[in-house]
Amino acid sequence: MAHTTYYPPSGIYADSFKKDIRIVKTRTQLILAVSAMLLLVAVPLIPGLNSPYLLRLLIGIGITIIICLGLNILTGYCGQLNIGQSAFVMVGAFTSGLLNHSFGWSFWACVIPAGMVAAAVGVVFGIPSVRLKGLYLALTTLGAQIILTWVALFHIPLTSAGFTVEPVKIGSFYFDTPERFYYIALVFTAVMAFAAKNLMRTRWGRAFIAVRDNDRAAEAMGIDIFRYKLIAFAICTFYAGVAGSLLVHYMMWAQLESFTLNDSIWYVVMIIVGGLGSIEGTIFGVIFITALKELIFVIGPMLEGTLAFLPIGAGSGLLLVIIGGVAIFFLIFEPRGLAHRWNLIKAYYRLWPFGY
Amino acid sequence: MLKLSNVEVKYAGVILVLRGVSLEIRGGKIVALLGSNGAGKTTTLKSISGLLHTELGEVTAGTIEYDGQRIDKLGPEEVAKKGIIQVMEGRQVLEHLTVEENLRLGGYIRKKKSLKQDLDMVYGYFPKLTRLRNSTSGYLSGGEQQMLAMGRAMMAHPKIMLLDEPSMGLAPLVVEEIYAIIERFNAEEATGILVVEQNARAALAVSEFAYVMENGRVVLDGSSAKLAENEDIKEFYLGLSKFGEKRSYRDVKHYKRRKRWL
Amino acid sequence: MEFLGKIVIAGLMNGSIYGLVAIGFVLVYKSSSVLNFSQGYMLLLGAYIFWFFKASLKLDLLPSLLLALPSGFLMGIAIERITLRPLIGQPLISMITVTIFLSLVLEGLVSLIWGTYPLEQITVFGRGSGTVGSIVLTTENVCAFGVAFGAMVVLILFFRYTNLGLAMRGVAEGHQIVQSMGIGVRRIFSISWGIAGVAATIGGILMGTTLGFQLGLSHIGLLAIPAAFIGGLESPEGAILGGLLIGLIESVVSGYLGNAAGVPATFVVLILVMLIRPYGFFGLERIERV
Amino acid sequence: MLREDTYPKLLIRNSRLWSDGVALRRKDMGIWQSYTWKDCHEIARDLCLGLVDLGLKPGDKVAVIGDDEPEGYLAEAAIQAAGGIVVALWSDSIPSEVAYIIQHSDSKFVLAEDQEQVDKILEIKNDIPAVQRLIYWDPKGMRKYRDPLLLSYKDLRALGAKRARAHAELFEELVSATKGTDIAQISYTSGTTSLPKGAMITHNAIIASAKRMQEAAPLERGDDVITTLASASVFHSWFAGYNYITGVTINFPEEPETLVQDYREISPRFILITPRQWESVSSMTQVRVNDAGLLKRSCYNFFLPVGYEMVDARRSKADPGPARRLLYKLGNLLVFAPLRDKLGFRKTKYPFTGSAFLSPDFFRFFQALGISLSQVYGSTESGVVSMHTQDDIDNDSVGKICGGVEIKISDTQEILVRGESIFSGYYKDPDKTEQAIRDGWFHTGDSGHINERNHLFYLDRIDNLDELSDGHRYAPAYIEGKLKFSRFIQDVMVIGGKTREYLSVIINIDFESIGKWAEAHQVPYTTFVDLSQKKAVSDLVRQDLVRVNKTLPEPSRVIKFVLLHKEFDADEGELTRTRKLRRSFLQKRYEDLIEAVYGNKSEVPVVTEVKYRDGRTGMVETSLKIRTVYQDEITQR
Repeated sequence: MAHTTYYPPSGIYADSFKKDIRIVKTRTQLILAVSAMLLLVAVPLIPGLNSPYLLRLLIGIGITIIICLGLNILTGYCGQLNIGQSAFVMVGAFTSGLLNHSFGWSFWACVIPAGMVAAAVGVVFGIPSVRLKGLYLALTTLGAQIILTWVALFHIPLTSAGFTVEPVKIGSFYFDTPERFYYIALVFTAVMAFAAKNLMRTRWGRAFIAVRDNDRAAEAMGIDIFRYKLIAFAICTFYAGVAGSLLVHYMMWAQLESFTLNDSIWYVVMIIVGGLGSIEGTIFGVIFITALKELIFVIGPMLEGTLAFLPIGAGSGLLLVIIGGVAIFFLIFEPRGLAHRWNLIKAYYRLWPFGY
Repeated sequence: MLKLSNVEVKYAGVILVLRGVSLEIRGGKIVALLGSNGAGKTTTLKSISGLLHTELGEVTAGTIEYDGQRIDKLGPEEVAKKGIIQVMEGRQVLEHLTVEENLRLGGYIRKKKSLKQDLDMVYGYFPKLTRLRNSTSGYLSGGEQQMLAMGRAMMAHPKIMLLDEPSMGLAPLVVEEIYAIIERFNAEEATGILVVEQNARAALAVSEFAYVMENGRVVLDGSSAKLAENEDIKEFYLGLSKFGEKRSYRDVKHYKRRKRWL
Repeated sequence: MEFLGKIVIAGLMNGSIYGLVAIGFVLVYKSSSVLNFSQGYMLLLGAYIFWFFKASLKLDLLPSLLLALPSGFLMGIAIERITLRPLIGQPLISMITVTIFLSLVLEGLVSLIWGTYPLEQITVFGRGSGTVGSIVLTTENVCAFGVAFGAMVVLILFFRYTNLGLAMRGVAEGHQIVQSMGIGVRRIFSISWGIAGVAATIGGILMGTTLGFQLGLSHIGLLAIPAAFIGGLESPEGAILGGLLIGLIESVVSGYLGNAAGVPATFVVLILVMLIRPYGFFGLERIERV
Repeated sequence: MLREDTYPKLLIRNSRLWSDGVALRRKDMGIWQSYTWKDCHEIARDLCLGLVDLGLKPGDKVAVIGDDEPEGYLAEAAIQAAGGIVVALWSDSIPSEVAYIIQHSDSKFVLAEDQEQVDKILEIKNDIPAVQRLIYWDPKGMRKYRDPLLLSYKDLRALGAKRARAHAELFEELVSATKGTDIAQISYTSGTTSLPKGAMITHNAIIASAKRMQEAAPLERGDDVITTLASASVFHSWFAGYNYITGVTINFPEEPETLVQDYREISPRFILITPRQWESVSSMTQVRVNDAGLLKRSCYNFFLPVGYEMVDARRSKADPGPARRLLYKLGNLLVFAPLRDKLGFRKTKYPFTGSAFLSPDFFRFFQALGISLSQVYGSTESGVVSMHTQDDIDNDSVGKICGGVEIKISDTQEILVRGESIFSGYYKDPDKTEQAIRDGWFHTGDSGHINERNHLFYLDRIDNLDELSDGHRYAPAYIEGKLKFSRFIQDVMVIGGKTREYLSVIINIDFESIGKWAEAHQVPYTTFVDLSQKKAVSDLVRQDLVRVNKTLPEPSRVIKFVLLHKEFDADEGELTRTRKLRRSFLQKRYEDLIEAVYGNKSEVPVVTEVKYRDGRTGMVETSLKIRTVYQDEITQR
């Protein structure tokens, strides 16, 4: 939904199809991309930026971006709603944690299986609803959220109380401090984002968009809607699983509290605010909402302090009202999210001095 | 009397669809609006009936007056209450409701007590519908659905009825039947009718005055008789070549042939 | 055996309330095909508003009810007016997503005004209790069941036989068609949301009497979804049956497997039903002519 | 000095030197497909031997009709390789014109682009008995054509390839047999007065002109250029010089209609388009800037005058001062550079206009934007005569006289040209040749003069120069050029002459710009005829007339004007194929209108025959309003 026509500067032409669909088309784009990457890599080294608080925030943003990328592929590109994403993050987290805790597998051995298991569980929940037209996937994913939390709480010994997990290590080098783990998070986020961007150039990507825009027409064209909705949902849950594994190995502790229904709703808020169907949008959305949340964490207690008559717990109430309000504002006034606003700015610059 | 002057319509504030359309429907007259796909015919109808607002469309310039009052800013419900009912393109019927329920909804804005007479009036015009009274309208044939859609509009005793391509997708015999009923309804109820059609022959036959639209602008207007004789109309809408007989598609060239609206 | 009887009665009690809330859910779905995920939190807010009149303002039962129900109606209309009306014409996914975000805002409002701790317990229908055979029935339960059942009957009659009910079913088919006939789609939307608001408020009050007025009430809203779905999302009668069934399942399962198992079990049932009979017991096979 | 003196010889040299280098590119489905020099050599060889197989002898003529596409471009090389002579035709000519030229030039074969051209040739089949085969390259829509005359491009190449396998060196032998002095092509000039005349042009003449262009606008291998003018114009052959002599890559747009986007994608180093195209670029720019937001508009309106100042300063060699120069730099960064990028001139170093008069206002406008518009002057018969070089642009002149050209101004102010690039006379028309070439000097028929810095100044065609009844002399083209600077006027013809005491004009409104203006100002209109006669529209055009009148000497002011109810159209013979006015024809055709104008009538009924694109005719009758520029002036004169 956030696709835009591309206004290349004059003198840029494609004399082969490969050149035509390249992600980085002009030299300036290449320079911008490389310099952005260098800046990100250098963050822990720059004195001003490498405070533990900021690094922990960036790592959190990185992992959340991976979760939201999966969600955006499903919702933004394939048009299916999933409000149980954090349950699948939990599945990935506990799989990776248990493999590491009980069988001593290193992080590198656990992360892909974690994604796979999450995807498998996802498919189990996906099959019933994906057969139907309409947004019934929302119902089953809500069910998944409730059922999986119940299973983890009562039926798996370790998970209800929480357990320790080894940090990521290469040889003898442990990524246990924020400065070190930052690079793991950065690499994974970049790889997963690039994979998502590339996915849209493949047959699968085009099939997803066809299913989103007009599933009847897609079906008429021979696209097996059931199969592609399921693939999209599997990719979405795979992304969640990998993120879960990363989270657990970063916190070195696996516990149930961080995978609630509210978290799932927040991920949906992030992709709506960021922009459905756009990779850059996902990144904008995650950063915007995380920044807003941090802001409120600062204001909340202050408010509770000053406005004494507020009951206990008003701080969390305020957070919910503001985030929910912002999300609704975006849905109504800026349905295509920050990505669209960003594209408009780019177009304004590119079209200068003309208007169209 | 319904009067559009210089109406300009934009979708989502950007896509300019109507570029200054002016037309009039005097009380009780049948007026035809011709044009190919995408000429802006349906948009013109929706700008009158107010249905534009549900599709992010809005009248950005010019005015639409009905009996002196401006109606281009009103929502579809108020326009309908003023007596302008639109029968939409493609026989839009409420599929899961029965025929009778559809008709009852048609008369929603009328007082309850006249429901019985209105139903009998419609069944009078469309005897076929009496038999299908309780069947689910989703399973009716194309012709029956078109009759139901028009019957439903008649239930509201409109002063002006906007028909959007009534002949679309119907067999020629059914089209004749429908146009006969349109003429009868116009005669008996003195309802002004604006019929939008691609089937120029049928529309010109039934109407007194006609407009031709092309990409958002009225390019030609005149009495239906005069238009039926117009060189370009015959060429591009009636498929008659310059010698009057049918023009076959075989000799249409793939390279562009320039129309001359001089 | 005696234990089973008690569970069945409790199940039916709760089931009737779930059914009532499910009707609200179905009403919204039928008129605008929107899955209203904020139904549970409307129930919560409705219950708290009633509690405010009953406990804070110390009014007794009847005046509190007479104040709470209209405010529930207004709550429904306000929600529709502020969040859903601007989205008319937007894709369906946006409308459904807005109800999800609504649940955040409503929960936030409630905790902002009343805090997050459970409110002080109040009696609604009076103390008393009686026994039927060997099963103890409190007046609270019996009255709750009565009110729920009454509300359900009223809703069914309204929906089936009044002109407004017919208009609502028309709106569900196609907004533009109905608008072209002079029916104010916006008015129909706000009425259906208003009724959903009332149903949620009643459900909230009744649930409050048994479970107490606390944030947990919103989970009851979650149960309305499987109830409505099993009933077929199309007809109010389906919603009631679905509600009763869900009530039974929830109380039986939590009785034998520990009370946390109740809610997940209902969703397991939801998924099973979705597999076998996607349109529920009373749903209509959607006519899809291309 | 080049050893190779014909394009085919250069083709063989290039395919040897840069075999895998990209020679041509054509845009197809959005992607630019490349042709290497080896490909071109192979295609030209197959076509040439195919034609020879069909009976092409040295000196035979082959007519080529179609849009400018690689197939046509290489076919010309193939014909010249076999010693044949290319007769290039305008793709939008009507059948009668095509028949006359093919018959007059005794063409033995015809190479047509697609179904549209093939239909034209088949329609006139009996008038051109000499034509043995009709070869077409775009088979679209022609599956059911069974005419024996027809032969597809593919089959011709197959024929040639078979012949090449049989005799490997035949192509090289044929090419080496050709020499520079042979006639390379016959270009039919679209004579503003009489029937088209076939100017015979040798290889040497073409290469001489091409070399002169490369002196004034040098390019190197690897640069990109794009074809903009039809293949029938002689400029096309000079332009091919870049490809053959220096190896510059020529890009062919997908369709003539998509030229604007395609040339923006290429942003060619060198580009020459006709004055009419420059006029549309300028009016499109003004329209799109006016439609842009307030910030963009005010930036543009603030910096444009600064641009004008810089241009005037450079012309008068005055130093504008450091402040002005800094401001211009800022303007360049903020407005002019992005504007050049949007218009597609980011990499363009040599923007040229030619083949007709373009008023100095346009030069000044584009130079203000940093597009150093310059002029090339020449004609089919004279070759390239004068060109601006980047460092010596004078907006009033038509360029510095090129090396190897001698210019003489006759006593009647006529420009005479002598040099290597002159044509070799008119085909089968000795007396016209006598008139044109006297003792080596070619009489161009244009009037002008030379200044001390060796710049040539062009005034107008000799026979257009006219004077009013009171003897005041005026140049119609100059006035028309100024009027065409307004975005509301697409074409205009000045009326005057010895029997009139004041000038009046017949104006073609620009339907698209005026239509947009009408919509913006709530002026309802239906057709072109209706819009052209609206009072509001005539008031709008009157403002432009008043503006231009201020810059004209008092007696050559325009007093009366008429907005014509139809556009001048080449199909009706009102314009030449290069869109120049055919004044004598127009004078005759609108005689009664002109009489009415000078008869002080305010309105005149007009019945004109209109020819549709497919040859069908229709009658249009309406009444034209005759308006005066200054209400009061007419009464007291």
